[in-house]
Amino acid sequence: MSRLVATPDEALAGVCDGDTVLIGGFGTAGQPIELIEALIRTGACDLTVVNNNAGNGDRGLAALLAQGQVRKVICSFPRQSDSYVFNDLYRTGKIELEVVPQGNLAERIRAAGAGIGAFYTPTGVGTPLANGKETRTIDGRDYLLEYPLHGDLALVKAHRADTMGNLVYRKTARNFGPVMATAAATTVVQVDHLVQAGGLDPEAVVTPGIFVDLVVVCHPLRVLSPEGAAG
Amino acid sequence: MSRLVATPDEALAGVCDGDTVLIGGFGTAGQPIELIEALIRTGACDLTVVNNNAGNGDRGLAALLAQGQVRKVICSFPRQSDSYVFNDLYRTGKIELEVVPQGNLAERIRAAGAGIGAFYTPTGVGTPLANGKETRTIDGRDYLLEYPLHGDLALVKAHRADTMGNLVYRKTARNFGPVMATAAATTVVQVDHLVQAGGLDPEAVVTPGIFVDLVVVCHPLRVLSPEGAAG
Amino acid sequence: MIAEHANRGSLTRRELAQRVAADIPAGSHVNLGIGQPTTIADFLTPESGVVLHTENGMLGMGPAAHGDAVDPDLINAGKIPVTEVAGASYFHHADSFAMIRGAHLDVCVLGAFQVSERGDLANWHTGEPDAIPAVGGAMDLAIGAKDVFVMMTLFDRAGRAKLVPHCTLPLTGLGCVSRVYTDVATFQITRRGVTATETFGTTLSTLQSRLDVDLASR
Amino acid sequence: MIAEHANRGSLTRRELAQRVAADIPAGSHVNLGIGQPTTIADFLTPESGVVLHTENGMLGMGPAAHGDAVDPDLINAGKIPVTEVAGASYFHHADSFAMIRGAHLDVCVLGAFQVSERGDLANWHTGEPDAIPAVGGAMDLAIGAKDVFVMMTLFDRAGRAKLVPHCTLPLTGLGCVSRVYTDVATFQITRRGVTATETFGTTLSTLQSRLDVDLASR
Repeated sequence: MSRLVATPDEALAGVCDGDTVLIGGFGTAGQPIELIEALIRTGACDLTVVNNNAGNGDRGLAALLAQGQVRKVICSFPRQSDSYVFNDLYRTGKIELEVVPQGNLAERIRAAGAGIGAFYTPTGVGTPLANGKETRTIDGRDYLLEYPLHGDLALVKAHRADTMGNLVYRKTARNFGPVMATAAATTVVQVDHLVQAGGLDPEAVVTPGIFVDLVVVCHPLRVLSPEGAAG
Repeated sequence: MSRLVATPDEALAGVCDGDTVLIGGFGTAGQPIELIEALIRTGACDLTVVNNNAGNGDRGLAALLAQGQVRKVICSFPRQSDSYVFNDLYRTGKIELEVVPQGNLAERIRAAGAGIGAFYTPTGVGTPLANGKETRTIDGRDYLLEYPLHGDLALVKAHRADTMGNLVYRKTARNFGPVMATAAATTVVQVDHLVQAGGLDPEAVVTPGIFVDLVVVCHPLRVLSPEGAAG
Repeated sequence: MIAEHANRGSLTRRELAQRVAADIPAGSHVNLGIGQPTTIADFLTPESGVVLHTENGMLGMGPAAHGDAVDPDLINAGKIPVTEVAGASYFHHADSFAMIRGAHLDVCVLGAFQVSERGDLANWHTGEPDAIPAVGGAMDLAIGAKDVFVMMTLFDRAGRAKLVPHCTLPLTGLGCVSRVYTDVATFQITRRGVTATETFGTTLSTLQSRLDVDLASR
Repeated sequence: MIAEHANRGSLTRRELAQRVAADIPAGSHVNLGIGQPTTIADFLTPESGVVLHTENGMLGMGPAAHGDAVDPDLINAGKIPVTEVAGASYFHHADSFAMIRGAHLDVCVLGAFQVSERGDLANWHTGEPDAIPAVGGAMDLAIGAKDVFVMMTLFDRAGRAKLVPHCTLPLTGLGCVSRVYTDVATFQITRRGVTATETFGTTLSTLQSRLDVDLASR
């Protein structure tokens, strides 16, 4: 059952040291800034963070890294023009990095939410990222075996929720949110707006409420400008 | 590129003997009746049909089976109160049957569309449907290896298309349509209504036009009553 | 800890449905199997906040539709016309079964031919050699839901118990059933074995005498 | 069959983008990689019906957004604000990469550090031991699209050819590149080898003399 909570801090009260935290967003689009800031305030440490990137500038995910709360980042594209916080931590050996091709990352998270034990993907075959991975030839094509990526906690930003926890997103801020919401023991969602049950078109719901544990409304007061960084 | 054609017969002109045809629908909801009737008129035979069921009553899929055009049915639930056409063919050895648990069926079709070589599923472990399948223990749980299920042709019914081939469905008539549309070399869609590009909410598109080859408008003149059969 | 209700008859079908409904947690997401389990919905109040899932692609399923409310595009897994409640959502089959397989449903209630003392379930195949096999979503539901409840008569028409040491019929899933609700008793299945928690119209000792399964006393 | 345009200079960046654009089939679904390939969009007319995909979850991407049109929720894979065209659609990352991996994109255009004569691609890692590895969607795009075009300068700043017998840099994908568009020549890669189809500001024989790859004549 989805439950509405009043503040990001209340939503993050259950986080534990050592948790694996799936954090939505592609760069800053869809990044749940207020939830990440609440995660910083919990002081939880030794975290493994799964995100497409490894932080931009000084806020949000970058601030979490700067606090030394993260042991390991699993992402597809850490290196960006404004990923200096991560870069310094990595170069000084203060953070572990697992680089995963973006599609394998998304599919591993989906597999976790979908109860799939493992899957064979063609992405990465013959590359350094295949090192140590099991391979298999199926119908004449080579594949790598990839395993699901579960979270203890998922932090997701959506546009609107209804009181059942159903979610819709906004444009390309959707990105990893829907799969991450399915793949964690506890899914916390920050939304711009909350509506009554029946206030979302049932045909247009992207994340059904069954995947959502806690919802907190964070009005979109602060707009982050996207950075011109690759990723 | 999605192309609009005038009639179901034009849409089905490319079908070949021996094709594997993915046919949407759950019982009669979402069953592309007009496309199936056009498939019957092509006279194509030796077909393998993938559908959740194996026909209801005398129309649509049941009529295709009755014509002797189908060599094999791959489905989850052939036996229904009104599946007498299939039942007779099966009992007299005139048709092959591969029964697949419904979730494995849907996931095998998705895998075909998603370029996944194979996947491990917990569904069916320890049952007669696991016979001959590779098993693997992952993190202490047993899984079966399942392979993708590709179609030469997919026949799908949607509610609305735009001129780009983007689709939305209606209620539970959505069912297998979206995954089947991704999994065939050629996807043919019959819709109730066609709108201009921009006439569908980009946030609510269920099947992006990239998956749709041919669209034909079949006005919903004939309403089939659903049968009270299990499945 | 057992509640013996010996001074009454066994449960009627409606009473059994009501009995199961009483154990569905408020606010849970639930799939009610085709046939008898569907009737449990009649005893779930809107206040309970239980959300019904149907594997053909919907959460927030409402009661059966009648008359003008019948829409051939809105059916349940038994292909019966149904309605939608406020807060419903639709999704495709792969997403629906990802939801099932990924253990997001709190409870699934299924009928059964046999349940073993280890929680193995047989509910899809009568075992007759000429039967047309048809599994539907049973195997996915059996291994997917967090809790799988079985709802059945405890004895078949020939008087044979359907709660058995080992299933003799083709299996649907291994070790997946956690509770068995029957007309004459309710059972819990854990790693320690089978416990009867209630009887209806019989006593524990009479029940034990009719079963080959050893009922753990705890 | 080669068109030698020796009596002109090599292609400018804009001319190269225009050259690639000319080979994008009308009505195709195309992903333009981060950086240089993005500029190809400037040479695709609306009449061509080409639909642009961005791997962060959109089909029907329009040109870059400026001024009031900038929306931080609407960006491309390079995290540049963009616009949407009529008939656009949004989808999540797993669906977006299912679309890529499942070979639904007609063409993907990528930059490269090296391409081998077998079509192997190296475009994600400079090979420097202290570089922070960052792959993004490059490996998925490389093996997923029906046709992978590479767009690059043929020689690096040190004058070394980037079309090579074997890649020496870390690979992105094996045997995936079908065409290579460069400032001085266009190449096709098939199982029979590499063919130059055009030269710009040079001749085939001069070109061959600067490459270790044997250019098949056909």
